[in-house]
Amino acid sequence: MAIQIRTENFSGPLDLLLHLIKSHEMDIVDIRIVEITEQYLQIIEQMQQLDLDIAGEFLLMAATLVHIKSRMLLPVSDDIGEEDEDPRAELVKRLLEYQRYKDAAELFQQLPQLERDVFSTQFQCPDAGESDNEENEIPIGLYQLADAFHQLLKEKPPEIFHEVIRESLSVADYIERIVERLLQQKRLSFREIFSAESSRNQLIVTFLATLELVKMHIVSIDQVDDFSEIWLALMVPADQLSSISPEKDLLGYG
Amino acid sequence: MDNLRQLVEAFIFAADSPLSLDRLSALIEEPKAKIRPIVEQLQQQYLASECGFYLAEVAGGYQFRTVVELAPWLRKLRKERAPRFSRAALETLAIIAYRQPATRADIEYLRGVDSGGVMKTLLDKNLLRILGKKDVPGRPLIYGTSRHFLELFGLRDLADLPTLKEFTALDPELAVADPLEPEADGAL
Amino acid sequence: MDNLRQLVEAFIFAADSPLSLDRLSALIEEPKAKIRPIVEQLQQQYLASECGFYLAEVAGGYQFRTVVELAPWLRKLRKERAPRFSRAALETLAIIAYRQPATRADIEYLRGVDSGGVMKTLLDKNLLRILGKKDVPGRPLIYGTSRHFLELFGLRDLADLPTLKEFTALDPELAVADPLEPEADGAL
Repeated sequence: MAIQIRTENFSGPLDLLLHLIKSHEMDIVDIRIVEITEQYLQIIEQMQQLDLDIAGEFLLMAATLVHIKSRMLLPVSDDIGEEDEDPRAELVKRLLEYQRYKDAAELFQQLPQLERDVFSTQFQCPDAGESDNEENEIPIGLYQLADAFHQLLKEKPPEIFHEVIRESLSVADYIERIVERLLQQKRLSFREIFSAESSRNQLIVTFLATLELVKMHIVSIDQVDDFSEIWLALMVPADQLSSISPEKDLLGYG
Repeated sequence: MDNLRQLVEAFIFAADSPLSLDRLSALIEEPKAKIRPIVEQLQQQYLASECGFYLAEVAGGYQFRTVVELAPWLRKLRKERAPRFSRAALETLAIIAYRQPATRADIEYLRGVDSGGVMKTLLDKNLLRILGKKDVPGRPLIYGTSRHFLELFGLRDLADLPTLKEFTALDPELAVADPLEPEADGAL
Repeated sequence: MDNLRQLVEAFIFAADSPLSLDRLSALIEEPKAKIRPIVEQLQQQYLASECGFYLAEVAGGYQFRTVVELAPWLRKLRKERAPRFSRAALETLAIIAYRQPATRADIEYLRGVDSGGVMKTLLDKNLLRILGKKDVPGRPLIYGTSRHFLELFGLRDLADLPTLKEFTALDPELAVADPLEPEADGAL
């Protein structure tokens, strides 16, 4: 049979198996295991020839089929007991149940979906009170909690290696950058002045620039409690900044 | 009394998700017994008036929603097409909806494929939620569907899920697992 | 004609901003002359019926809005909402939940921003509690989650929190696909 079968058309090996059973007009509860195994293996082989990335799951099912086939070919021994189970039983059970959820998925697809088939009002009631940054609010659940923590850890990957690239990093440039940010934000936490993707050298230069700014009485440093966040703020009105802007050479960092 | 009706209508209209009777009762400061008949009356009224929307009962609450028949027209309002679910996502959702609480292993046994990625997408879309951990060795996480799932598919509660075809009497245990009463009416 | 009324009603209801006659006419594919009287009729109708909302003419278009007199009531909707968190609150809560006992500095280290305000809110909401002081110079306060936190998230105890390992296992990019294990206890 020259059916074009592609794995991506099937959501998994059970799906493919169901398709084969149906297309060979078999009864799920009475699968002709020899025939179906042959068909299944052929398709798997086709996929390999096409150099498709066959998921291990499809191969696992192939192994299961071959195993069932071999058990069915063995003569039934009398020793094992009267109620010898049909080797296909477990697979049949899985197939039947899978079929059920496949049907359910189809039903879900047909249910009227919000924002696809039915719509609710998008009206943001102004009478309902001011929405304090409501758009940022998220429903909470265990997943959201764990996800929040996970995201934070992902954003703070442990420092691994940094390729050392010699850059001419000028302290004066960094002083300007910090002052510019302080002009926009008024107050910066000590951590904020270091950007996350900074190299080691950049961190050092940023730190030196901060020290310079404090020494020049351009920036003040505050800390509420021991070990709490350190805050930087401008001590000089914006219009006076240009006059005290440091001469680059005078800093002597090169 | 007429004012109460007006208030119920306004609350349901202004809320950003379905309002339950409990919630309505707390907001309006009147007993549920007084509010329930008003809500029911409103439902009748909107149906009878052939209005463009009706008072739907979803996710344990009430919400105005447009009538289904107008869907092809109303889709023109939204620039982005409504996200469609992949077959893998719908299968996974179906398994969890009917079997909850379910572990990832339950789902993967039934589907025969790794389902972590699909589950994560469904969790991100707030259609699933983590219910806790199962009391078996390894204490795997157990999952269920969320309130948002009910809202999205317009279901009153989990008992409102479409009935699944009965299993052949192959396995009596499985037949017992069949949940779900048939839907009372096709109003949704 | 009645269908047209229904369609106009549904469009105005489902739109995310006021719909002008031009827009309505384009969406419904009918001339404005035909739509204007319907809109006017709807306006009359909603006013006469003393509904909780009315068809307002705003910003060059039409929109359903709640009746102005009910505003004091409707404000309660925002105040008494189901708990929803800002990203900052959720992050802070997550760090404390997983890292407890945690100091404010621990939290601010991970979040990179001042977190005093958020922590105060969480303390006020009774989701955090102060466990004591840390035995280091400065003796900073140490925080943990409260009983109410467990209730809110439906946890029996802190061991019920999903571990990060379980969590990353869902993400196919981060984890090698788990082998399929049929469930031991035969949940089928």
